[in-house]
Amino acid sequence: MSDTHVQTSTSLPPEPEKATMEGRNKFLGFWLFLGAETVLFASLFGTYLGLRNSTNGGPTTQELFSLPMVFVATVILLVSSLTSVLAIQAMHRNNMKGLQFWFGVTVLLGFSFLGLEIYEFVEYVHHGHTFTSSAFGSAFYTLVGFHGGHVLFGVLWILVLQLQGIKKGLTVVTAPKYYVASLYWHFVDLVWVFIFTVVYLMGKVG
Amino acid sequence: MKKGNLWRLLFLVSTLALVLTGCGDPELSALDPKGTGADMQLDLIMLSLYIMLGVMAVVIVIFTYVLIRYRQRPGDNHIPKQVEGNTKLEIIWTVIPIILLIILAVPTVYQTFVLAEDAAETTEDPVEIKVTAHQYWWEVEYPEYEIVTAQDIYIPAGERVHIELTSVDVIHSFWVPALGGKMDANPGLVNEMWLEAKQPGTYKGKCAELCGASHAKMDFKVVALERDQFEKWVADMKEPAPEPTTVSAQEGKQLFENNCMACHATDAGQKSLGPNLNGIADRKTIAGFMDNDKENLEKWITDPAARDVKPGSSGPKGMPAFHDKLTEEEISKVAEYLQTLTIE
Amino acid sequence: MSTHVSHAHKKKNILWDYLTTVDHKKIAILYLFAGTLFLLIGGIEAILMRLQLMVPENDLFVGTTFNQLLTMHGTTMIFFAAMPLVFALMNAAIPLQIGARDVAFPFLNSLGFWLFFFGATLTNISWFTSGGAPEIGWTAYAPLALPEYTGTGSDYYVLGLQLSGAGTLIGGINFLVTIINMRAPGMTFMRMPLFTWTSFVISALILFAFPPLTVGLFLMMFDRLFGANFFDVTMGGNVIIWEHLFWIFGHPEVYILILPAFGVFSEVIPTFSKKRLFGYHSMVFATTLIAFLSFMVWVHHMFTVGLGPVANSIFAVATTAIAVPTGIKVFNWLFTMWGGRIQFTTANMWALGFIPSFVMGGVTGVMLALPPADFQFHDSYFVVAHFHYVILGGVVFGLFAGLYYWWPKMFGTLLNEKLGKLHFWLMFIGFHMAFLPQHWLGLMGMPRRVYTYLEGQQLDTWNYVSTIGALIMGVATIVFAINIVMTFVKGEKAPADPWDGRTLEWSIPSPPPEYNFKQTPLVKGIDAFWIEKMQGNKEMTPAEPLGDIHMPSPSILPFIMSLGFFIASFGFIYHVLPVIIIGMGIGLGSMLARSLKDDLGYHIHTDELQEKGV
Amino acid sequence: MLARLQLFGFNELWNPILIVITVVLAIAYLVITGPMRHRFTDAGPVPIYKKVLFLFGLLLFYITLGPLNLIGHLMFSAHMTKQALLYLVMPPFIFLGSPEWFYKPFLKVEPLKKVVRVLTHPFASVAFFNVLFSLYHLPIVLDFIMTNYALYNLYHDILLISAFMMWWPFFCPIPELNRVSELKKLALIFANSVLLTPACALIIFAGEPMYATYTDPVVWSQALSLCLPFSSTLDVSGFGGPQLFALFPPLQDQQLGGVIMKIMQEIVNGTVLGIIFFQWIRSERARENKLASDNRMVISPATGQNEV
Ligand code: HEA
Ligand code: HEA
Ligand code: HEC
Ligand code: CUA
Ligand SMILES: [Cu+2]
Repeated sequence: MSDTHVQTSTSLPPEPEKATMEGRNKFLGFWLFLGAETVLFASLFGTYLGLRNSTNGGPTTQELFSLPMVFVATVILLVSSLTSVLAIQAMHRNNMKGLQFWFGVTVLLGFSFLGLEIYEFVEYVHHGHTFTSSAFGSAFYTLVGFHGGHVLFGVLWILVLQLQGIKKGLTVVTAPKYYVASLYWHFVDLVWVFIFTVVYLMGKVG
Repeated sequence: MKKGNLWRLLFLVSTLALVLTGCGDPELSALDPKGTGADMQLDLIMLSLYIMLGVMAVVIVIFTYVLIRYRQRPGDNHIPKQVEGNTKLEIIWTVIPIILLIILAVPTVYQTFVLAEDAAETTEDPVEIKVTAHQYWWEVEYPEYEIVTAQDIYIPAGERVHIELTSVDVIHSFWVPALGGKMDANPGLVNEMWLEAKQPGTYKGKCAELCGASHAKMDFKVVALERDQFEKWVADMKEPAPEPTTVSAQEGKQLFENNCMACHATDAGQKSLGPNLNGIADRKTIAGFMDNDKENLEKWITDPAARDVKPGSSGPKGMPAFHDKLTEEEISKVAEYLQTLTIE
Repeated sequence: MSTHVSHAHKKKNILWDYLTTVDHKKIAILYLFAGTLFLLIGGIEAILMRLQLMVPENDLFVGTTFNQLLTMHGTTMIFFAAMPLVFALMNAAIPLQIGARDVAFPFLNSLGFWLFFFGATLTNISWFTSGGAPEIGWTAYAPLALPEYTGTGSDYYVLGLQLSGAGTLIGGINFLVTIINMRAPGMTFMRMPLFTWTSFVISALILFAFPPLTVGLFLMMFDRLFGANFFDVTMGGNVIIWEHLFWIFGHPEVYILILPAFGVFSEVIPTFSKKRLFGYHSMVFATTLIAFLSFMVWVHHMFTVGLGPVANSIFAVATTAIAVPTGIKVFNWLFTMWGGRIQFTTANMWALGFIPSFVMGGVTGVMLALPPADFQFHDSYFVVAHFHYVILGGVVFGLFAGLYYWWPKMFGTLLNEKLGKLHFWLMFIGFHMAFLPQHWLGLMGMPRRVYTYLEGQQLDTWNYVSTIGALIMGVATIVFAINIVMTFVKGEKAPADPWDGRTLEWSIPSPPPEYNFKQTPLVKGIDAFWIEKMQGNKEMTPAEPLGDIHMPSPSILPFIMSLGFFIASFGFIYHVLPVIIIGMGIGLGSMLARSLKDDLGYHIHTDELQEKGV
Repeated sequence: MLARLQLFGFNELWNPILIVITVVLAIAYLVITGPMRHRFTDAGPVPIYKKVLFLFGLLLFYITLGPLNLIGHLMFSAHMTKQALLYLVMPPFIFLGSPEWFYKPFLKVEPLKKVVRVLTHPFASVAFFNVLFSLYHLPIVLDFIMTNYALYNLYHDILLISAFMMWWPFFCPIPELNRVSELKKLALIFANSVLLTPACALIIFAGEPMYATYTDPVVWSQALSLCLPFSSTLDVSGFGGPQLFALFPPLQDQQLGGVIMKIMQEIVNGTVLGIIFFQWIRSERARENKLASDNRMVISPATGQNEV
């Protein structure tokens, strides 16, 4: 188990995130965790689909949703996915500056997404569509809110890693963390694509 | 080895004991079916039971043999041959269970569909009954006859009746073991089923889904009558109850109107918050489970949620206790009045 | 940064040691003791219930009180007794069986335990609150579990399960990664001991089955605490959603419990028959097949909900299909013994007692799976009889078999065999006596979850017999407790390989050193240690030269983190914002601390290893 | 109902053009695996059982796209049967039935190989198929697609291709391209089953008929006329509505459809699970034997360890 020694040298292996046993474990463990998250969101989607027409006399999906705004949010998130890819590519080039920069952009985009979402929710509340107004309301805010919570956690997490990076630099210990955080971010974006399709697009059409 | 024998002994003894004690209460037991549904269900249960006993027998025989034959004997220290497996054997014990399961599957699927049929499949113009479950009582409505009653469900024998089940609060489950298996009463949803008693009689029903403190006492009855008797019952139900004759009963009526009418209707067609009390004097039981006598009526009115009555039943939608609102005497009068509410 | 963080090996007090440990062997002991504690609590609840049901119209525990007992009995037994005991065995055995020095995530392992422990404690604390314990059955069906009908007990149920569920999920991921990544050289998947295999499969089941429960609990929590309307019919909610979510979790859950027990039997029976497992490959395949099918059958708990004949039929057929792989296993065990030399040790007695008992419960399961028949069985004592047969005759017997089998490895002492056999026989007799009559009770019209039954329904005799059986099981448990105490007081020291074992764990000392294997072993086939022994070797062939061993440092953070969430739960239950903030602050704060501070661990050096001379 | 199918002509029901296509494909296969085999490098003989598998796959291809396609527009359950057979059953047969050497020349072409590699990325392809499939069964999507000729064909072609992509990692005919470990394959099968469950569950447990295509006469006849082979001139507008052909009431038909999908998928996945598993055992055995002969780690016969 000698490969678990901490390396501090500047020459990183080509895939630093998988260089140590810990790194590989973290990598696999995180994938499995995402598997569990997938089932979690699947259950939430199922619940939402079961309840989306139970508006209890409140506004329906067609009346509520404004696609342009959601579309902007979608673009923001997709771009942030791209920037996190750029960050990891920078990491693979052992370019700490690039890594920090692109993660910085990712975080900014994440925050603006959250801003939009909050704005959107406030709008809905004005239309009488609240968490407690109907089963549809509960299901909607739970599903979209869960995703929002994930975005929030994601940006905070990346932020913490960035701060840590300033002190610790890029090592075989920190590399897996960056990698895993970017995986998480992709996952969160992917979930949004589904929300966009299932909740908003379908809500608008049918 | 000892274990195997012991197990068999236990099994034998208990089977024997079961035979000796009979199959339970004939008004209640699923082992003594009195309805076409329960008949079918018992047939399937018995078929599966025989198959399962066969499976058990095979396992026990091999088990016992192995334990006797291959137990370690003193001084024996040989190392047995390390066998990896045996494809032929493994195929056998894969295929035989599959065959057994197919044998089971055919009648199962068939019966599942029969039990889900509309009552109209075999009975022309079946009696329609709407059963609504409440914590902890059953409301019964006959829309075509405009009758509302509770606890006792009257049906014509020898015909399928159509039952619609729902609930106004939590989930309950409607079970009349002797007539046929159960169906849930879900709030916000309506379930349909049919029930058919082969012969007239009274059959005990139970609530089978945990629904709160007095789930255990949410009993009801299904009373099957010959068709003409049933029609007479319908007619009688619609007759207004006779005026009470004794003075105390008349006072009781007054008290009832002042205290109870908010929740209890007494004319056949009317729904009320609590059970409709038309014909309460002829009910098989009070509140579903107590013998129908004056003493129990008083006990009920005094405190329905008492420990030995229906704990937890005095909730927001339940019946309040009257021991602090009415005197014992008054309660007695009310009970007397209630006993005049017959339908004959 | 120095790689020479020197040996953090100072003697500390035992309590602190266990609070901070990340060693899987110690975590196993923690799980074992916590699980046993809750087993006792659940058992006492069971016995109280049986006392109430001993005679008709008894009034010992009436109405709500009885409902609390049955809810807490079911919940405690399934989530807080059986699950942790399974995890205890997994922690104790898996790393040793695959030749690993540790699990993949020692820190998370400890976190998993503490989350479970605080969750279980939380739920049990409800007994002492004014709202009382939950009274909604372990299935917590809505709307009975909504605030309209039940008090804070239901909140304790929801939050307690949420916490311990998170712990279980973490544990599952840990074992998956451990088994995939940490196997010794030569330990291919097709050479893994069956206990490891079944644990691997159930870890995957945990991964897929717990999230639906998590979601269900969240929905329930939102309905209860924040006025959401998922299950509120008047606001458009739907009560069936909870049932689906619960059983999509609940059915795999029962296999999560039984498969490790199957694994234990697949270790114990070959060891004490002196024969390799018959049909190893079909055993593994049957395990995966059971797991695969377990996700497609949840509706068999909902046959009476009114989903229609099409859905009912199909789920019925899918359910009965599980009998096939299970049958394969049963016959493989029988044929493992065939031609062997069967030793009647206590561990093996449990395994032998299991076979007829479990098959009995299994076949009644198949009977339940037929919808028309289930219309009679459902929610009657027949179901209670079924699942106690599979759970006690399968899971509990498996846990005891595993415990008597691995106890010497875990503690370095041997449990007394005489008392062990007494424990077994009392349990076996009491168990059949308690639950066999319940089959008749169900068919004779006794619904489950009733606090009493009326006289004159011919239910009296069998209820009485059943209660006597439960009491005998209680006596059995006392015998077991005496055995444990006696063993701790003056236990017989156990050799490294007391049973002439076949797998790697028996090749190292009892109890193993903290690093398990001085040198990682080289595995040459199924039953690796047996192969070596047959070749005349006393030890495993090492796969690496002697070298420094890296160990993770202990940490108090998992404890504190879980404590934080535990505190926050009270805030949620009683709507006290500051408490929520403090609790979540502690929890998230320690998460942050963990993220910021890298654990470098410490090294055990070659000279030290040689000194110990193991 | 079967009698009512006579309302359709031979042309509509049996789709002769498709017969021709199928027969041509079958002949091509037989020729390639038979007389033309030697044009391929390393082309070993193809055992009979493989040929049978392939031809059976082709038969499924015809049945599903021919008669079942038509009936599938009349009844939802038939539609689901068609989909299950076409996407879940047929591709494995085609893969199992085609010899390894058949693919090699194509994959020598570097760009093609790249495309295949990307398209058949194991997790992505499984996810892609299931998402596409689930989306299709959302009522609005289905009703929309069923009444739009071009879209209908496009979507189905993509689905079919994605089904092949999804199955590729499991049955990859070429060892060098087989980059998925058996354990991962097992995981993939699990994921596959889980991913399709929500769609099936929503269909099975829906309380009312969801698809206008199978309930609304106007949409129904519109959809029906689109699915007829393009050689057909039959006018279906006079047929009335779906009730004409229905064997079951719409709700049961819909439930049955969901159930058929689920059960077929379970059977297929269960079988594939078995196939993978036994492949795994075989490959481990082979490796073990190789190791044993390489390292001379011969296991003593006295222990009987490796008795087979
Ligand atoms: C460890 C736990 C465990 C296990 C292993 C099982 C195993 C099985 N269970 Fe059980 N079950 C529970 C725990 C378990 N169950 C619990 C806790 C509940 C109640 C939950 C609640 O409501 O509170 C329950 C309820 C339950 C129900 C719902 C009843 C109802 O509420 O109406 C059903 C219905 O299908 C069912 C079926 C089965 C089947 C078919 C198996 C099969 O896996 C059994 C397979 C085994 C065999 C069949 C024996 C060996 C096989 C052979 C020897 C081969 C030959 C056999 C044949 C051909 C038959 N179970
Ligand atoms: C792992 C699971 C498990 C286990 C082991 C058990 C064990 C037992 N169970 Fe239970 N049971 C369930 C899981 C389990 N149960 C579930 C899930 C339910 C459904 C709940 C619901 O409906 O929601 C249920 C329901 C249930 C009921 C039905 C309640 C009802 O529907 O009304 C009954 C009734 O007889 C019962 C009895 C018993 C008995 C007698 C035991 C015996 O085996 C217990 C044996 C006793 C002990 C093991 C400990 C004894 C301890 C002592 C004597 C004290 C000694 C003290 C010291 C040494 C300090 N259980
Ligand atoms: C607030 C409503 C309410 C009031 C007031 C009320 N009841 Fe009730 N009553 C109920 C409910 C609800 C039940 C059903 C309880 C149960 O069985 O769980 C019931 C049940 C009964 C029953 C048993 C019915 C049966 O079918 O077996 C009797 C008898 C009865 N009430 C009599 C009375 C009398 C007499 C009074 C007045 C003195 C009274 N009730 C006042 C609500 C009320
Ligand atoms: Cu109503 Cu139980
Ligand atoms: Cu189950």
